Amino acid sequence: MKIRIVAFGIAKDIIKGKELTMDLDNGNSISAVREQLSSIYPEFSKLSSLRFAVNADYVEDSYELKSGDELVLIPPVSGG
Amino acid sequence: MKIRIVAFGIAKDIIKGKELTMDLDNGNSISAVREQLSSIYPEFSKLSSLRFAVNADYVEDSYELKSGDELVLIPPVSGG
Amino acid sequence: MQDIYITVDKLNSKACTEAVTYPGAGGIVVFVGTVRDQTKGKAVKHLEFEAYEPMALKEMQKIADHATDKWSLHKMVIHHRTGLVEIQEEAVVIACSSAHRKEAFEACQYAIDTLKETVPIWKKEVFEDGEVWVSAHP
Amino acid sequence: MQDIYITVDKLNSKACTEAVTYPGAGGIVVFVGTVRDQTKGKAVKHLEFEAYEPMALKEMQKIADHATDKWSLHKMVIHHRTGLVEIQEEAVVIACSSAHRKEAFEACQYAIDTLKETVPIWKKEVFEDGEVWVSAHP
Repeated sequence: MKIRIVAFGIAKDIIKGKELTMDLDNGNSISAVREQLSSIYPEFSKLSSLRFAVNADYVEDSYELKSGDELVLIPPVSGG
Repeated sequence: MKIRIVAFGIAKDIIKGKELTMDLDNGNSISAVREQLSSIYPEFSKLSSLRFAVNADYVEDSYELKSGDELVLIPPVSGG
Repeated sequence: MQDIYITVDKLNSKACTEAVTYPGAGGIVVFVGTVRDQTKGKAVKHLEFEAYEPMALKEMQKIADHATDKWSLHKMVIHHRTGLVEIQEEAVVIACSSAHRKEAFEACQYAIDTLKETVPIWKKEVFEDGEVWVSAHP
Repeated sequence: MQDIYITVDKLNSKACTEAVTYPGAGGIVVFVGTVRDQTKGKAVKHLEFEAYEPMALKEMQKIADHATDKWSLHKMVIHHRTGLVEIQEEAVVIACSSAHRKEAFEACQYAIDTLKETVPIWKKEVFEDGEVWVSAHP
């Protein structure tokens, strides 16, 4: 499955862009995406945290992506 | 000794005025004044508390009044 | 603007907030006490505040000094109104600023709690059918 | 005025305070987060805030709803600014009102603490010689 990934904050700097489309090689779970991303962009492992959101809600690592889901990378937030 | 007493809040209602001058019969301590006041105005015993200030500072019951001290009655405060 | 202030005029919480703002502020906390329209279900027409002003200012200053010292504040401002205050109007404003927000929250709460215990200001609730000095009796 | 709001324009803490004022209010607590001029001793030129806006609004609304419910608030308003924010300008304003002040203090502190943990907004500190996404690295 192909998935569209949107980045904010430092995640944009890491993927050098606002968006990327990724072929999921090892399954459709968030943990699979996390692994794949970290192997392509080792910078992600250096962050304090990396969370994921689908359709504007946080999702757990066990979440299984469905076709059409918009996956958003949430590096450590720092509002306020 | 004669002492001038200034009242605020409900203490004004109790002594029916802003000020009174009292002859101290039983000594010059605040506790003596407290006793004398309560015997003249029993309403004071019904208050949640009654504190005293001399020259704009709280004083303890053991404080000995000096001639010229301005004694202020501080019924329960309720600012804010 | 004076930091510690008692006035019969309307208070200005915005001016108090601005007065504590500074370039190193990490957090500004402002408490505004407004006049409630009822007490224990009984409608209040308005409040009347009376202050023993020289002592009230002194006690307010003590609170601000202690809070500034204890919580390493940049600044604390305490303004209290006296006289007739209408429903919903500001009766007290306490603003403080600090490099860290937790300190500002604690200091502001300490200030209003202590003000209500030590500052010689009295509040009379005026009802349709009478009036009562607040907290006077147990 | 909207209760939950993200804007590139200047915030208005006074309007937020007024928005939560009501005749039954016993206490109004306002938190204002302003931009600090330095971080760990290093001079900051200004900040840049970026938000994942639909989700940020949703998370801010969750905070306001939870706080309103848990501390029986009358109302909570949360405004956050994005884009370039200058030193000393307001980056976030949280205002809430309640019949009892203790609840308003707790709710306001919960709201800013939680906002900093869950709301997808990112802050970049811009220095003379570079820029850093705040909290990105351990």
